[in-house]
Amino acid sequence: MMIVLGFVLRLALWLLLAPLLPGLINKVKAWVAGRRGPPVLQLYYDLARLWHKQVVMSTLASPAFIIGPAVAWVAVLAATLLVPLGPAGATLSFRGDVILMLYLLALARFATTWAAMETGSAFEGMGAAREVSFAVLAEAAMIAAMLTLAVQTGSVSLATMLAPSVGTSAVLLAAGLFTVLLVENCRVPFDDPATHLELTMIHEVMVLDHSGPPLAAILHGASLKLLLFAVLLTQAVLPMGTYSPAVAAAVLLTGVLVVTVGVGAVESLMARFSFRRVPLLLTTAVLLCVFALLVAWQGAA
Amino acid sequence: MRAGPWLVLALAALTLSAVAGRRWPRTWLVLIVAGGAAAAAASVLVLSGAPGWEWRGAFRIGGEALHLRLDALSAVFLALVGVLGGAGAVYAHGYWSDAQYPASAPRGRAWWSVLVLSMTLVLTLSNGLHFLVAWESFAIAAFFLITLDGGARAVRSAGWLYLAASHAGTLALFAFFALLSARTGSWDLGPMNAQAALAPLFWLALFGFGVKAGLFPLHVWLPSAHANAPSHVSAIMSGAAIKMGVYGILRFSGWLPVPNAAGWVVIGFGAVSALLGIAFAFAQGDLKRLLAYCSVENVGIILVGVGGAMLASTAGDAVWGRLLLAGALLHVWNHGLFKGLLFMGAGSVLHATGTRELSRLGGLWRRLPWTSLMFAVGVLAVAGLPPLNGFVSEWLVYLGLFDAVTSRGPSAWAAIFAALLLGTAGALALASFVKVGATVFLGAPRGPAAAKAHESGRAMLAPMGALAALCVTLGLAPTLAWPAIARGVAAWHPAWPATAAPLALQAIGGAQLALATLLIAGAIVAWHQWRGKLARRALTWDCGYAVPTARMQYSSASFAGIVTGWFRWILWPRLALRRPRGLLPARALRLERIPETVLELVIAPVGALFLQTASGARRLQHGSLQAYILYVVVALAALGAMVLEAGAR
Amino acid sequence: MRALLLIIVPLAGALVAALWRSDRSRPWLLPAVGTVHLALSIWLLAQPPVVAPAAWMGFDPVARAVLPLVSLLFFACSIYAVAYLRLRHERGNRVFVATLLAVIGLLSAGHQARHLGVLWIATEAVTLAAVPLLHFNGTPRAFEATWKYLLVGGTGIALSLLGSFCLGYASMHGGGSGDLTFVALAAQGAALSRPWVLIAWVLLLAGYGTKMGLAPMHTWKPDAYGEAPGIVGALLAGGVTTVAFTALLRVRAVVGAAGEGATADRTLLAIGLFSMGVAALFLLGTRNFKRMLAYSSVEHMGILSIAASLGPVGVFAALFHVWSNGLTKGALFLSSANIRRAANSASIDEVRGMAALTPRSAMIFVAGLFAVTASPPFGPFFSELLVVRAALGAGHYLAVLLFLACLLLAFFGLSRVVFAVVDGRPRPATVASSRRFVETAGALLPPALLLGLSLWLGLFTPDALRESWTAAAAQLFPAP
Amino acid sequence: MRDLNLLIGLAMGLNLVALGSSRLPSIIRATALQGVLLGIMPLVLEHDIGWQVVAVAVATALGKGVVIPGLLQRAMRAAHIEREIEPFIGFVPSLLLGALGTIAALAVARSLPLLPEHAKSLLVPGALASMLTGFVLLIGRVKAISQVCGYLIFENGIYLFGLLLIGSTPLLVEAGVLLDLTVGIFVIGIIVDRIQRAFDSLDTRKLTVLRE
Repeated sequence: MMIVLGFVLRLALWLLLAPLLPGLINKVKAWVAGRRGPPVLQLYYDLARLWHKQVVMSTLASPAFIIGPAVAWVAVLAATLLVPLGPAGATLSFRGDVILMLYLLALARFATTWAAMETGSAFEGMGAAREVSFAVLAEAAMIAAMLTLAVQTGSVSLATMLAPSVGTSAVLLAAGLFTVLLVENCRVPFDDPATHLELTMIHEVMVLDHSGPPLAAILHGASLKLLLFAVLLTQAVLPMGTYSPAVAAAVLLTGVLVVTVGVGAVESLMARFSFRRVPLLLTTAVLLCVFALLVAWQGAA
Repeated sequence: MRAGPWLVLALAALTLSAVAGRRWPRTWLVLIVAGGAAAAAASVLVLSGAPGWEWRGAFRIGGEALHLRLDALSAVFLALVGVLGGAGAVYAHGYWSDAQYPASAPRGRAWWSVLVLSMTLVLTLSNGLHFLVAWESFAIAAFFLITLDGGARAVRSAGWLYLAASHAGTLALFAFFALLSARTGSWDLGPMNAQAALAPLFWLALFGFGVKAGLFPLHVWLPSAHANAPSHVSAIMSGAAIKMGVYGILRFSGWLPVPNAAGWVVIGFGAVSALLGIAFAFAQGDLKRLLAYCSVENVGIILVGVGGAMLASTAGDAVWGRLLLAGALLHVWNHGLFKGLLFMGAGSVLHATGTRELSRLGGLWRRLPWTSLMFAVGVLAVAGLPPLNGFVSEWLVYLGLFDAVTSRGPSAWAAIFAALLLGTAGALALASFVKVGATVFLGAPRGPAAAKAHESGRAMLAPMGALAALCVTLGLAPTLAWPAIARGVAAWHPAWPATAAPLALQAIGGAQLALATLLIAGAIVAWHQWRGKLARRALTWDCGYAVPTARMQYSSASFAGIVTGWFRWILWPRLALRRPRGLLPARALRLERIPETVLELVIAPVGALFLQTASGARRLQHGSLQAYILYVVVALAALGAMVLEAGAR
Repeated sequence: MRALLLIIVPLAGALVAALWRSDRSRPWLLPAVGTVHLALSIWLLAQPPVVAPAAWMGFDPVARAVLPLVSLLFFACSIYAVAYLRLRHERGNRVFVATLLAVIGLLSAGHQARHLGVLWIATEAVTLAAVPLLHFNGTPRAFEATWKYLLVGGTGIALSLLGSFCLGYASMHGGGSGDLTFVALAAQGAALSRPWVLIAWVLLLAGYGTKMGLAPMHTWKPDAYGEAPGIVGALLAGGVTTVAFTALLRVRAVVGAAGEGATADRTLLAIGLFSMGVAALFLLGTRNFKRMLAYSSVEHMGILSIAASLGPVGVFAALFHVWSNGLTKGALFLSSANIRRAANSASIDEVRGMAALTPRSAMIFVAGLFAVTASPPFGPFFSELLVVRAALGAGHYLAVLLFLACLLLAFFGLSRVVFAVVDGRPRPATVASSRRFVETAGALLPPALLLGLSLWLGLFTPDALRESWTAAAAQLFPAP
Repeated sequence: MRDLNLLIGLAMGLNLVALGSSRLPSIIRATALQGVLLGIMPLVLEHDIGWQVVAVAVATALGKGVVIPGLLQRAMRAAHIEREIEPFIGFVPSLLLGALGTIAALAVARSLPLLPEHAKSLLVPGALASMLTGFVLLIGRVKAISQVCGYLIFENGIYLFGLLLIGSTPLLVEAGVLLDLTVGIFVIGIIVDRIQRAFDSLDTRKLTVLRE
């Protein structure tokens, strides 16, 4: 009974809290720019509205066009179930779940890009190509980051991996993971979710043809993914294991908030990079994670 | 039950089918499916715990007594051969029928039987001399299958390249077995780990079998051979034939002692093969060539597992070695299944449209719904995505690598390297197969061929369906396969006895099953709920552009453009460009070709050097008798000098 | 007496052929003699006679190990010759049939010669007797080939005469009785004058090496094989070269007895590798499929020479290889002769697509290619594997590396030419000329028989043959 | 012994004549004369001259001195050639090579381990010099006839060496060797004749159709 209750609670936490993050980021951006900005709960309103809208489908698209977003959403949601929430722990935890989590995110990416390609549009093809290409380097960085955690904790399960004793590698890891977060969630400086110039976008341009509930699933999935990365980043960097449950919960919440504000700050202070420079930044992220791995190796020895 | 009778039955049926192949297609089909099934049954028996089967005959061939042996390691591979041999035969019945290819179909059937038969023998013969015989007849059968459609020049040159590379590998094995028998005094094979002096022989085996397996710098023959062969042949070549190379490496690293560096080298080459194989695959514009390069990647993944197991066995039989080897063996199955499926799907596309060019395909899902569906299953599997089988084996390999890293021994560095490269390769595989699936099946047809395509017949769809079903089964219930794989691992390394499925594997099995349920439920719900809300079908919005044409779609080359740029240092993309000029440009052109880098930039120059030397030498034979007599005098002098020098010492 | 019949019957046949009136029926003498010869040699193989040690001629183990192959090859060629000469009815066949029979008679003599002088006489006689066979076609090209064959071959044969003299002098120097049988020479052993033995070895190796076709004395081979009819090529490659090879083996045994075996082996190994290398390079470039066979023959002579340098194990492998190579080469020569006749050219620039025009010959040709490049399950695979094993056993790792590299290059060259001939779409001119050629049983069965025998030899080597090779190795390397 | 050495000396001189002459008739004549000299040698060498020895001597002298030179001369006349032109090795270098070779042959023969009874004889140096001369002609001359003469002189050299063994080898073998050699030269002569008819020339530069 307790297990089911815990599961439902965690699920609700993930599902309900996720759309808050984009709202917070937008609020931070507006604040920095001196505007009032949209309400923090704007995404909730959007989702509700989209859910009731009708669907328009391209003549070229197959059923996978609307199944894709659903699959992507399920995949991200499944990934969140593997990520421990501080003292609340994860719904499912076993040796090697970290790899499953990475590949669930990959599955989500696959479903999104596949659905994008359904339309036969050059724009969405372009977005999909960018998405899968930049993911290559992000994936390498993620593997390096996870290896770092594994080395630090001697474990290959997220539940224990994400409670490292804080080491010198934390700073490097934080920087690397934060960069990965930005690229995986298509934020500035890799992508600009606010622009409407199709040629410069990644994620937005992929979902140009989606409408109604599928678009809602996509948007919600994206916010879930952002939350997942924020949670992951916070726990990977801070020594969660050393805190008492209450403190840990507070620290996790604060951490997620800090990350969110950080994203907003970056978006306010930086411009989007030209595409030629994106790989460079990503390579830097990979190197940061690899250095973190080396430092962790030395530190744990 | 004993496995022996089944194996004998399989050999008999396959032999008969080789005889029947030319005349009686139906009898052939029955025999070869029966043979494949019997072979698979024998393997399943051994893998499910029946005692391994060993038989020594008094009958001598080439002066050596026959010695057959089916242990769990052979059985792992034999099961795959049986399945693909049968499925491919059914597929060929529709794909390469007598009606369409009256000249080559009978030949194709006979050689198919020879191929499956000789692969079965390679896996079961336990005498070096006979192993070589079976090995070479397997190689030659494959050659004749590749060149079945001998009319096309590309096919012929691909066939020749395969034959040449294969022969190079065979000669290394020639030396390997000759040296082995010279050292041990017998052609008989079996465990001989105690004789440490045999360790350096491993390098010969690695080269010889590596050529066949398509290990990265030795893969030069693979893309063109697999691309130009008839698709059922590509399926068994990629699915089973290259696994014979893996089998060889595993077999002789298990039976013979290996040098200390072996694990490092194998895991290194495996990781590099994985990354570069998929990088090349992503850049290809030819459907089957892309699939072929992807086989290089997957062999790389398998060899990472194998190399890791070798490292573990030299590092005091570490536990993670078992995981790696189990992952590798499971990936042998998985890759065989999904690559067979994908090549058959590619065959259906080729059959329907007559082209393998990605830039001429597109939008086939409407005309080939079943092919599309099954190809999509293959795509999900090959990209290593949960909840299908490709993920399970890759997960085992990753888990082994992570464990190796956390064990913090010296081999951790190899594991870190391999894990990073595998991760990158995994993301690239996803990118590649999004590209393939999308450019072939999604969007609008890019040419008239794709627009007039037609679905394949049942003989072609049924084997694809069977393979897809196996992919799903292995993905959802990996614990079913575990005992078999564990026995294979135990056969490789006796100190690693077969145990029950590890807890993590059970968990991943459960997770896969749950995920599949969730995904299917989600998909069904989405489709039913949201279809009800479908307002209308409209032109792709495309930011409001109202006259889209099929040629405006993102093409294969543009999809891969970014990554091709990153891998420019090894891909060497060649660009033919004509920019639009003037106010109203009439023509513009942009052609990108990805060369076979190793072949064109390494092998070809070396070959040219040899040819140059040869043509230089040929000038010595210029028809003048005077010179010929001078050569005799020179030879006399040289021989005299040799003898004098020997006398002086 | 039975052994002498091997020589007398063909020579008598040659005489009859020379006197026979009818051009139409004369060729049937060939299979008649061939059958008798084959039956005799198989009988002798099964029940070897006792040879007096001092005999000048005799069916000793070395002859027994090789002569039946020559017999077999001649038998296949004789059947083929009937079909061939019927096609070539425009040319008289009196000289051809008579000399062919004389060649086989003299070959039988050469293989049985146990005396230095007799051996030389028989070998030289074979060389001369083959001359009319070479220019059977009567074209200027054929005369040119014959001219080169005669002068290069003549130089070689003269060198081997000089070598024989030197060996005789070595014996005389050591107080020999003037008995030049190999048994007597070997019995002198260390008493032989070593410098003269070595000089003799160099000269004999160069001389008989010319006859064998070891590089760089092989230059006559491509011309002769390219211009002569296919049967002549098959007999030269499988029969005549083996006389020279067994001659070298016999001389090597004397050199070994004199205590210079190691030096002889070094030279054999070196010249063998050199031959293989040269052949491989030439195979990479040649554009004529009959000349290709000649270079392949050079390559295999190199293999024999290498094997001969590896002691008794190597000699066993060498004799095995003599058989497997002879049979396979025979099949290749005869099938290529069919293709050559049908296409009216031997150049790969003009001939292609023969799989469509002469399917059965093309099939034998392709199978022969795989056989001759040591692909199992044909005979050469097993014999070459034995050679490699013997070389590895003797620790010649570098030599084995070169050996395998040459095999690979040779495979590239051979397969390139063969598939160019067989595959593709035939030219109209080829189609037209092939209409005049019918693949009759007489033209197909002999090469198929030889190929089948090569297969059978590899898979199920008869014990009698194994035993004969062992005995020959024992004769050449007597246990101390 | 002195008579023999005198004959060998003459033969060595004829080598130089053959090397230095540009006219084909003189080469043929020198070769023929050398053949006759060789025929006489066994008569000088043997102590008890039986009919067999006489037969061998007469056969050698006739074959090498008359028949084959005759054949060559006929071919020469039929081809209307008198002179060797543009040899690969010029006449002066040939002559120098021949002279140097003769000196070297003397030196080499001295270092060879000969039996005492042969040490003073010119047989070995004569053989070496003739063989060298033969090679130079075979390699250096363009006309087929000169090459055949070269081959003859080369064989003469071997014959000279063979004389070392006379008496210790059975006559049957000697006769066989001789027969083979003669037939060989005869066949070569016939082929030269055929080539002359087929090509209407005896220039070996035309005989280079067969090549790689």
